[in-house]
Amino acid sequence: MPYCWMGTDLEVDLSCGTIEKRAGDAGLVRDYLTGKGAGAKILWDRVTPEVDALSPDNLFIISSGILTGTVIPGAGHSTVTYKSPITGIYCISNLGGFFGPELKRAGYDTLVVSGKSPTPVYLWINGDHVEIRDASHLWGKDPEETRQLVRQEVKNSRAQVICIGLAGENRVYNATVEHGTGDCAGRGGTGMVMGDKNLKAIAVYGTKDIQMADRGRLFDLSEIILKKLSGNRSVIVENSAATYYRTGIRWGDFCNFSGERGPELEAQIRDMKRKASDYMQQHRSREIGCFNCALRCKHEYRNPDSGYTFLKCAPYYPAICTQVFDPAFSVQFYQICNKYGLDIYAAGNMVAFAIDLYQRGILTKEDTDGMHLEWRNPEVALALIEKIAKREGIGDVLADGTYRAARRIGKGAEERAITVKKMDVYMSGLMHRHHIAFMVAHNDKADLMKLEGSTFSVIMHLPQEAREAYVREGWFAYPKELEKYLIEGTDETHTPPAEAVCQFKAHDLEQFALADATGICVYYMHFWMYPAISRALLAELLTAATGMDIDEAEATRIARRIVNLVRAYNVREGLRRKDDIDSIPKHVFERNPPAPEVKLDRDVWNKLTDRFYEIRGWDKEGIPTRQTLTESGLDYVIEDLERRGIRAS
Amino acid sequence: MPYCWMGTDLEVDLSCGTIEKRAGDAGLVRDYLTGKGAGAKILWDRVTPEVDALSPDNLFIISSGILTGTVIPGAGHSTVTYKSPITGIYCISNLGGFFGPELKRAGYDTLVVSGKSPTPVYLWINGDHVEIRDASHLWGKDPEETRQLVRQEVKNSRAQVICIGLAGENRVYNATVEHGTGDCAGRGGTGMVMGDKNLKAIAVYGTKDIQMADRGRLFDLSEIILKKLSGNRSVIVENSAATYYRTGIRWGDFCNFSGERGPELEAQIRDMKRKASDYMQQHRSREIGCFNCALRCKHEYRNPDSGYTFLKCAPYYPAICTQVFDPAFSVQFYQICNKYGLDIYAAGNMVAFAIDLYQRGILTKEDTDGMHLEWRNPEVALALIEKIAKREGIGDVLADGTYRAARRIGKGAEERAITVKKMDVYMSGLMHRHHIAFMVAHNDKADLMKLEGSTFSVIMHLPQEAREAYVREGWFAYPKELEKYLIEGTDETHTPPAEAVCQFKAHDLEQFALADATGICVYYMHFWMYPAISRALLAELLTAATGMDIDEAEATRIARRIVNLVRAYNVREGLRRKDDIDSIPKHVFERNPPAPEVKLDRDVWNKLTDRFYEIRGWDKEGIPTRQTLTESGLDYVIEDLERRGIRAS
Amino acid sequence: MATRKIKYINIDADKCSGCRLCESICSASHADPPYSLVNPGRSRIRVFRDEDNDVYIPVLAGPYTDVECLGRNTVMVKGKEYGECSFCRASCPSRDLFREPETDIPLKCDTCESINSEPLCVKWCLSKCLTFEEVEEEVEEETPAAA
Amino acid sequence: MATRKIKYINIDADKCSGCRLCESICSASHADPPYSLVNPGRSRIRVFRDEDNDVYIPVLAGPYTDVECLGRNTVMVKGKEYGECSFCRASCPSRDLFREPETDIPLKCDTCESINSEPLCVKWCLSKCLTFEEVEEEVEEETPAAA
Repeated sequence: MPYCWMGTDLEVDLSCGTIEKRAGDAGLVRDYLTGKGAGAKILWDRVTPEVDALSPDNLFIISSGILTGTVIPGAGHSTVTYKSPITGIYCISNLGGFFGPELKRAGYDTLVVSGKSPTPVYLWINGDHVEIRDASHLWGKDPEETRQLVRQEVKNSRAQVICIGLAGENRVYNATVEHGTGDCAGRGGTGMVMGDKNLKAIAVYGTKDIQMADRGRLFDLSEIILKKLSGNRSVIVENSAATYYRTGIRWGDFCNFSGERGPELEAQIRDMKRKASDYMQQHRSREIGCFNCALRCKHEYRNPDSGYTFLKCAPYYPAICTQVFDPAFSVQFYQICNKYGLDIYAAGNMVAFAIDLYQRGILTKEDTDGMHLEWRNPEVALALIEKIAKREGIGDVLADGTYRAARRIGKGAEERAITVKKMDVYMSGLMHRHHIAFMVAHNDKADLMKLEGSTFSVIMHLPQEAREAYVREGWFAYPKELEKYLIEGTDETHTPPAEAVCQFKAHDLEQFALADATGICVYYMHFWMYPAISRALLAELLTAATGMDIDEAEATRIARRIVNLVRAYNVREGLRRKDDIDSIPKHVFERNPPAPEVKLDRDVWNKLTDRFYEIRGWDKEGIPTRQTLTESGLDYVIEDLERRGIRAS
Repeated sequence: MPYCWMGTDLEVDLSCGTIEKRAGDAGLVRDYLTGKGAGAKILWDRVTPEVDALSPDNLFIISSGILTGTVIPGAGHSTVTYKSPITGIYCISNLGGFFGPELKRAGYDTLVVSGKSPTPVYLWINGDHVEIRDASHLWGKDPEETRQLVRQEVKNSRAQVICIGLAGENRVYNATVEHGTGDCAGRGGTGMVMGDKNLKAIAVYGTKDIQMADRGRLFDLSEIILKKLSGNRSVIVENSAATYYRTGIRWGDFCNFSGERGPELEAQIRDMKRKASDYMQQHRSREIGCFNCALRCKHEYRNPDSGYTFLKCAPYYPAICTQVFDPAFSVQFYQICNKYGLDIYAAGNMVAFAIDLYQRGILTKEDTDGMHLEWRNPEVALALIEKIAKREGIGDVLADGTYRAARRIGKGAEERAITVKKMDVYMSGLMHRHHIAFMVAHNDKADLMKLEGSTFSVIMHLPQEAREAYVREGWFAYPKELEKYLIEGTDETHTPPAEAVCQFKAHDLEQFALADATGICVYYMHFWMYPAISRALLAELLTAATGMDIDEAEATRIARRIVNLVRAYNVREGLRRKDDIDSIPKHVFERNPPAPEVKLDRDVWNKLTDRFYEIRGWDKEGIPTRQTLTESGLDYVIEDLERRGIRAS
Repeated sequence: MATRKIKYINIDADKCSGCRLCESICSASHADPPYSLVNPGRSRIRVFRDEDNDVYIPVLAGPYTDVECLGRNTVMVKGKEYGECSFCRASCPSRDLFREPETDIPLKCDTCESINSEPLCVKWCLSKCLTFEEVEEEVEEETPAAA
Repeated sequence: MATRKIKYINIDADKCSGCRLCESICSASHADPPYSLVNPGRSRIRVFRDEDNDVYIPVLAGPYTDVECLGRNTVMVKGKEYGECSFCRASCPSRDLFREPETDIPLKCDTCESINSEPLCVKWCLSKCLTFEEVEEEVEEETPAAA
């Protein structure tokens, strides 16, 4: 039996009110680890194309990474896996904070919630003791209140709590699962799934040991990571979020992805870095870490009226969506989204979408209860969010997410609804960086979040010497064979070579799979500029921690197994090449960008796709080949697909 | 044996290095209580006219009040009694804070320090264990450093410490004994006496019980006091110090008592209340109380450069002395005085005196090491204080106090040296209120500090109804027979009737004697507008606490005994009517004040003096009559005086 | 569900004026006979004062312990340093706090239950630094321990 | 004068990121065999977190006590409220802190003396919230107590 593994899964069926503890399958751990691996496997097995995302048979699967809760810095994450009501396909949402380690200490690697409760309930998992409790009195409470009340009720101030807010209760499509201090399982409709099950909250507490195999080795490896982290290159907080503010805005797809920017906007963008930096220095009250993590990427701000709010590096996002260039507004924006349990990025997009429609006359005052929707108006933005969370007036329409809202509104709104596979997508860089658009198009979750990594967004654009130093100092976390692409750099249009894009993209999918299956934060794996854990080191950590003999090649095999299973899942749901290719808004291809950028060509796009599929071992339609599936040990997938008439070549 | 009384005195002879514990005399406690009473008796017995204030035979007597350390709110004070090197006569300095109660808990009512150590020493009184310790390494340390070092050395962070600063070490005449958090035995040269004995500090700690006689009664009486205090009329802190700022400045004797005020000054004075109020609201970090006191008259300010400073209600004083109208400067002024252990009022006077002389050409750049002395210049003021404390250049001259400095400088400086019985006097109101000048002239310590009380300075000037309400609500702390004077009020020149001035003055001397003999803060006895303890209540407290049967009449007898003993002491030192009368600067009589004030007449002044002496039972020369002394049980005083050829009539 | 009363004496250290009246009244009220003496050394509440750093923390005596801390710690909160024992309620061998002078008998705050009163330190705290609150708390039914 | 070493683990709560790595490394390093497990319940340092009020206080386990506090207290410092046990180091019956899960054996910080190391919570605290200091302290010569 692998170390670090609790060996027990918990299933709660809210329809029947049953609680089942199940011995885990060590063989599956060997093949898929836990976290994303376990979630994908369960979803494949039980949430077939016949199951609608909003049916009681959809599952809400929380699984901690196999390394979660160990002494390894950064190993504290868990994942929520489900069929997304927004995209209708596979979805995963990563959860930081302290929930994952606590779930393991309670004795469980994976929690599966199935069914649907007739009335609001919450779960209280106190080690071996598991209860489904009435939550009628919690309905309508915001996440902070809910956490406080639940902790009081279970008489344990150390219980870890996740819950939904009003948005989740109201089945808002972009509702989140909130954990507090800026941690949530945010994108893809997690909160809607939880709300649809009438599950308000899950509280967990435990005191079980998490065992480690090779003690001394794991300790030494962890100290190596700590040493890397303690260097000044790796403290996120000192690389002020203000920098990202500027970068984020520079790349921002203003005016609901139209990219329009007047001179006034440009002036405000220029001014923004100093403004943000001043604000942060003055108002940041603390830097927060998740379990066992000293990166402190979450920054706490005090809002005199309404308490503490947590931001990561993206306070610029509300500015892009609303053109309100005021850090205090960003904090307010984050706070109101957290309060309702609403995805910040999707909320911003929906606001931008609504204002855009109004400015174009597609929405009128009649639709908005008399509210005049305009850019640069903080009250309008916050009022729209409130309406969305409460499903009031125009908010009820927008609460279905941009894709569905556009179809309810009609009148050409569909043309202005920029989504990727129906999902509201991150409004920064999509139009300006072809390789980023490519990553989004081909992600297994229709999302950019943290996918772009710093290698492409920052390091690739540094001078040659800096790139060489980067590799020399050991920060290059990708496999050795990709080094040469970094050294080569981008061309004069800031575009990396096509082969590099495909190779990195292929790797990133694997790296993400490993991060989410081990529970290690992607900041340690490749997202942050100075990632402390290369794939080789990860393999060592896995071996030392679990006692399973996993070298780099084996880690890659596991990663590919997960990637291919997820792809197969989506293929089984009907996803094909066309869905990837066309997922990017068409004006990305139509746009004439300023020099030195070049226009994106459909041919180039198709060729990139071909090459990427080839590297992944998928056919031209994006279906994993038989060979690929067999090599990944996924013969049961082949069988299932074939039974459904999908023939892998 | 009276309760509340430890029954043991401690004497440390620094010349011989001997430590003696002496059983106290219960009979003396009955007659004089402790505190001021004990101090006056010891001084009478041992510090005769033959003893120079700067001889080793002068004593440094610290005595806690008989009620000090009990449960009675406000009963936490002790007194320092000595012959003043400034005035050459009796002097007492009141010490708040926590020293007095700790001394009693260590087992001692009174500590007498005699002799003079050849090298710097400090005392460590740890209950029964008493040590004279080397203080060479503490020499030159400021009071805060000294307190910290001593507490470290004696390994007791709860030890109460008093000490001198550089000023005391350098035998600056106006040096203080510092206790911390704004508490010091400040006026009259206490620090110089301590410094002259080479005594850097006294630390005390104890765990003995302070016994109380009538338990339930004392508890009930204390709760009555608490109830009075908890009303909003009695919380000093809410009656912002800003009010006093304005009042103090309004009465300020600007330009070294010349009273000159241009229109510019008037404008700044008008502006000052708001400025002070803003500053205090913004920068006050805490309100502090002495032992068992919730009045919180000491306000803590944070100086970003140099830590915490404590101010009471007189932050206006530095403004009067320097014309720098900036609350931040006042804080700095207090801080530098505290740091050097220098009397804030005398320091201000000396600065004003020096600037005045310079402006008149009596001092020149040659005298000041090139420094240009001028009003409205904060740097000049602070630099002068530093020079005084260090006895550098002109500071060495000023360090002798205004009276002696004037005589060293000559050239007419004597005319500009405004002192009362050689003592630097409080620069507020002396010129503007005849009755206040009268009080100063006839105080047993040449000082105004807290003597003026709020009855004369505030209540007397309120509208009739307010005065009546004041009496009705029980705030009138004087004996019943004085009520009618308050009801009558002042005349149109703001002058109370002559009889009232004399009666109140006579009473005030007694009230002070009782406050300082019981250890109750004068804020509770009559100084503060809403004093919680009338003489009648005090008598009840004394009875309930000590078990001695003391009614109001008996309390008054004790008070008179102390007052007469102190007067006799000063008479024995040579003090007569002339010294009282002429103690007030002559331009008080020459000044033509603005209406409605009237010019002070020498005849009026003489008549007031006659009447005051009469009430006190003193002859025209101010010598207590035989009858008075006999009634006070002071026959031994009669004998001594007669032996010295001083005949009481 | 069984319930029990938890008495809270809440401390707003920002309001503490450091006057130690709480120490006086506590020692007096718990004396035998009542109010026969004052002695902070016998008080079940002590004010930690560090005048130089604006630290004023009243601490109520907690349980007795017969060992001292091997490792000590100071705590910095909002830029202000609090000494090693500033927040500690224990009656312990490394200091004479919360132990009767001479006898060394440990003292523990009983919220004035033993003298049938509301907490007097609270009543006498005019700075309103101390406030009192009584909370009805649900407790788990005790399950008898296995023998 | 005799001397003894006092080890201080100083806590700058303003810097605590709440990550609880200190808990992990403490429980791991004190495990038997060393580093065989992680379990904050076995840690001799615990972080008091009150996310809603920005309270993050690491507390080192102090001595064991067998009674609980009758009166509790919350402390307000600089306008921020700290819960009843936020600063308390005691291993006590009213909470499961600083007691081994299941066995209930009290835990006490030994500044890593038992594992012959510098305090690992300090070494692993990258937020520099925890710092280590060793102070040579004079002690009074013990005078034998009178029989």
